[in-house]
Amino acid sequence: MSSLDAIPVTAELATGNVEPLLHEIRHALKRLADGEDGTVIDLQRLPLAPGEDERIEEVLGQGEVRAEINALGPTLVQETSYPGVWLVTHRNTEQVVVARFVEVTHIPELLKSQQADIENGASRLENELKN
Amino acid sequence: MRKDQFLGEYLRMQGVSRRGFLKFCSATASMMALPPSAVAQVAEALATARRPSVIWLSFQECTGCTESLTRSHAPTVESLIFDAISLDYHHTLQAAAGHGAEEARMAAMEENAGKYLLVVDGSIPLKNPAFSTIAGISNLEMLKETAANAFAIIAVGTCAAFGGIPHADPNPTGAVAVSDIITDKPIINVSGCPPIPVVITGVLAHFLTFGTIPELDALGRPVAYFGQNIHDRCYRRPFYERGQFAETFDDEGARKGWCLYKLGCKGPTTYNACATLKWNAGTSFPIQSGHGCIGCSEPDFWDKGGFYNPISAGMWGSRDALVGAAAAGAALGVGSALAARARKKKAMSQEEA
Amino acid sequence: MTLLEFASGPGLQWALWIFVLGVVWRLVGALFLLSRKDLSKPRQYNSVAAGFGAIISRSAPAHAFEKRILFQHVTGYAWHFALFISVLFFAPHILFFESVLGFGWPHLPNTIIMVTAIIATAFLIALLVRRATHPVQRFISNADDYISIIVVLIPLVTGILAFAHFGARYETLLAIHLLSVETMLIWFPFGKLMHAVMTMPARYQAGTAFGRRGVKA
Amino acid sequence: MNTESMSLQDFRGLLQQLGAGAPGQDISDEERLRRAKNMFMQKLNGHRAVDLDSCLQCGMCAEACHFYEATQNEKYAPVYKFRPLRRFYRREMSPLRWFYRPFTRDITIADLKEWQHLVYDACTGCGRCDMICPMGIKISASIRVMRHGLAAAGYVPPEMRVVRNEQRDQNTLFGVGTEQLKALVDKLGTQGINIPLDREQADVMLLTTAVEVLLFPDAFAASARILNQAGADWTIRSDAFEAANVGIITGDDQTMKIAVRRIVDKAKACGIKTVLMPESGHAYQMMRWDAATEMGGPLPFETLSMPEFISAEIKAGRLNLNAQSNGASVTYHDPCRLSRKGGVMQQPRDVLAALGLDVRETPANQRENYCCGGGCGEYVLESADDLRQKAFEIKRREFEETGADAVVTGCANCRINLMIGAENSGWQTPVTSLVETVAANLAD
Repeated sequence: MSSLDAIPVTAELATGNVEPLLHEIRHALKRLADGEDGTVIDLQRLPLAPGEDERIEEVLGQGEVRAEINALGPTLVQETSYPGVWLVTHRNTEQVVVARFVEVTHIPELLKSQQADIENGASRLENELKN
Repeated sequence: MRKDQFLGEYLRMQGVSRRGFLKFCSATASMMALPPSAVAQVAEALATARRPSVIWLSFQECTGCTESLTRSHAPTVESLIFDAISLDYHHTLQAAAGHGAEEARMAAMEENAGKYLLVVDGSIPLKNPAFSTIAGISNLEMLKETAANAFAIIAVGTCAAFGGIPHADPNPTGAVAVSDIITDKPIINVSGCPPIPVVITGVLAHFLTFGTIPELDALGRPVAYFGQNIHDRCYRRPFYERGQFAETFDDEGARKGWCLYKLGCKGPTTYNACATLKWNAGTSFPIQSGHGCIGCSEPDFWDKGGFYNPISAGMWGSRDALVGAAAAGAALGVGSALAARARKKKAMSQEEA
Repeated sequence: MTLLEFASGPGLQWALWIFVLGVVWRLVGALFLLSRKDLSKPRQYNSVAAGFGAIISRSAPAHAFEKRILFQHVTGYAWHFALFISVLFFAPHILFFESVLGFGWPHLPNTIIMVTAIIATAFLIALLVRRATHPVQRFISNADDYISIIVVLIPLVTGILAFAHFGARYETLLAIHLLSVETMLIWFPFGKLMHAVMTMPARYQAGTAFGRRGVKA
Repeated sequence: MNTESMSLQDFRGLLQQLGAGAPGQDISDEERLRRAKNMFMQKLNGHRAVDLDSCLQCGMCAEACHFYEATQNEKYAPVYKFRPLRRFYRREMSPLRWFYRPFTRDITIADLKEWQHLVYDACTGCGRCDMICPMGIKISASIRVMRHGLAAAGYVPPEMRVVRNEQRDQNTLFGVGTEQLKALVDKLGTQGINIPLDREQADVMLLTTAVEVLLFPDAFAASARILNQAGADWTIRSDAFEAANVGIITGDDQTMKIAVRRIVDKAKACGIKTVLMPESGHAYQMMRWDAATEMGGPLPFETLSMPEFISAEIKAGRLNLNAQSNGASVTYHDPCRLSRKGGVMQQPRDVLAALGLDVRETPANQRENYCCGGGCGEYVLESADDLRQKAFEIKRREFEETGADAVVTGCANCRINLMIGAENSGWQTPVTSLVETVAANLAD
């Protein structure tokens, strides 16, 4: 054990931001259920203490869908145990988190195939078949 | 990327899908501290953005700012931002050297007159132009010359923004900030020693996206990043409220991660985004790793009474001066009383006469 | 130089110099006017005990007066008590005193300080209102009385605002708070805030004067 | 025993005539102001400076003043009564005078005129305010300096002026001098009370006052009888018997010193060991506490008040008393200058208890006792009649609380004032003196 490890640093911290965030999600989900628009919350804009990130994930839990997008690095799109609440984590090619959102929506925009890509794909397929 | 090419077009040619582009825009919006709802707007703007020319001048500096930037998370989304600009001059990063480098700068200035961005790191010595020169040109001369036709200037790092460490007492070189010399151009101060890399790229992204300069605070810093002080966004703030402070760096409070106010943390008077954006790819920031904020994004942070002196400690002068004041007070008190007693004596003798 | 730098540097120094110089000047100047020695034969008494006894005994009114001055007595104490708690046991204040005196002492949680500061402010405002409305107090009051209350009230209010980060940036609020304290320090020797220093000699001399006559001051 | 004397009615008549005989004063306003300021300067010292510099202006002193309580007039707040002195101090004597001067109004002739009412009519110098002040300020001492200043400026009220001039110039008070005392001594002699008048050497010298000679000869007789029974080696001097001192009352040092010196010199000449003060509060204060300082050195004799003397004699077993067993109750009114300003509070109570009386305390007593309402010569002032009567109501209320059969006091001034108040308001409870009460119970 190195001398640094010998220093026990405990993190008994709470910014008090987790609760309000969860309530914000609750309100957003209620609105979505009532047929209103979805909401996106940027988690990097919130000061969170070490461990609070994990706490949010813990509370939200894991749902049925878990998808990975591979574009400019991996992006994990994960439905939480509350349908309609999604956790979107963008990483770069170095696996470093570059952005993290809670999306309250039917399906995160990014999961849908994009019109430009579809067009591009269609032409590529056409070319493929021509040859 | 050609300079007349749109960014969206360029990215598509690089094999980046629309989905990838949207991800890039999300991250960029987040980086620019814009609300997630602005992603569509950012995407639209970025798709049709043109590649700006950037000239980066380094004066009295330690290259820490450049290091901070280049070692951040390359190759990353930010690196795309750099791909998206034309860095025409940066004497640490460019391949060209000597006359060739200077010629590149002159060429870029001429070609993009009135449109290029000037990025400066380091302060400018005024005492003697020979203290810092590049290719025999003094920093002052080069700054004036290059700023003349710039669209805007980004002063990167506290040295360029406020004079920084070279400016610290007794300031042997007579170092000043960019804003002390250039007064007729918009200057964006991205202070910090070094600044958070995301903030540098965020400002570039803003310029790229909107072609304008972001909203600035009284010290010329982008409000999006410097609008709130560290203390207000610090995860250790609850300890401050509860009055739980680390008294030394190795006591129980320090181990428990209590507030570092007493150990000289300058969080309450320091405006920066460290507490939210954090450093080293979002790993941590000074307070989280157990050291108080030193206030590096503030003017004259080096001369504010010591990194380990609490903010509320006053510079009250020497004990001797106070003792001197007390002695002077006593002398004046005795003097005034003696004068009053002399008058009293006179009054008494008058009455007897 | 920023406002905060001025407030915590030269502003503070000058204020402290003026404070110390003025307080000593006024105290020494008054005491050194000297008085005739009382040549009467005293009753059996210990002058030091009588003097210090009065310093303590005058902290509470004599029985016959209690009811008539209850409000002033209670509010006066509550206000001073709350003020001293807020001034002496707020962690940043202790750090300030430590930087001046070289030693510190334990602090109270900020939430408690917030409560005492608000109590102190409320009582001081109540006392200010009383001064402006009570027939006797309004009649005998002069500018000094109001200035002295105001210069103490402002540091309290700015302190609370600085603590709550309300109204302006923290360093601005802190600077204003410091400047208001400095204003108070500068006013101190000139106005009746001086009572904080004069209480001891005044009560002491009353104690000895009554003591030699065999009367409890 | 009831020695024939002037009636209270007649004495009041005499008081009403007093002012009319006041001599005119021809002093210019400038001169008055100069004299007042000059006197303030002489009287201001370290004690007053500390007092004046520590005032909080809290106004609590008003709550201790019987005149404020009786009238609720804020002008009667004790702190206000020395306001001109404070202004003068701030402008002329304060360590920070250079700072205060521009902000502090100079005193004017109008101020002096206004304060004549405040410090003579509306203050008896009882010092009750001194006891309430949270700073321990001797408010009454500063008001006394005000009286000095006004006296120097010629603003002593006419009645007092007449009496002062009489004492200063004729060595009589209310016309009572050597002859009048001798006449009384003779008369008492015929009643079997032996009074060793004008002895050249004695241990004890008894003093009396013009008021006793005129109005309360029984009190004088009582003192003589007590001394005789105690077997004291005593005398009373017809050339130095007057204990009252109008100088200290009005704030006139010249008169004060003349009157004190007469007694001190005579006591020294006669080898007196103890000067025994009659029932007069201010006289006791003068001789016991002020005389040594004013005369510039310790006095070769001790000064005792009657309660102190009697209490000591009882303890020593030299007085033979008939202790009453009928359960009669009395309340003792503490004269301010004997109690909070003199330290004589326990002795009179001990004496009354030794007489077997049920001693009841007024709600405010001893050092916190309410003033009779007319002390420090204030009872001679016609201009203060209304004020005094209002203040008497406080005393009456206090006395009635006790339900006592009689009021006993140790000061003729208090006694007169309480009697006048009682007479005006038809209050029936008798007001008597301590020495008379003791003498009435002497076992012959």
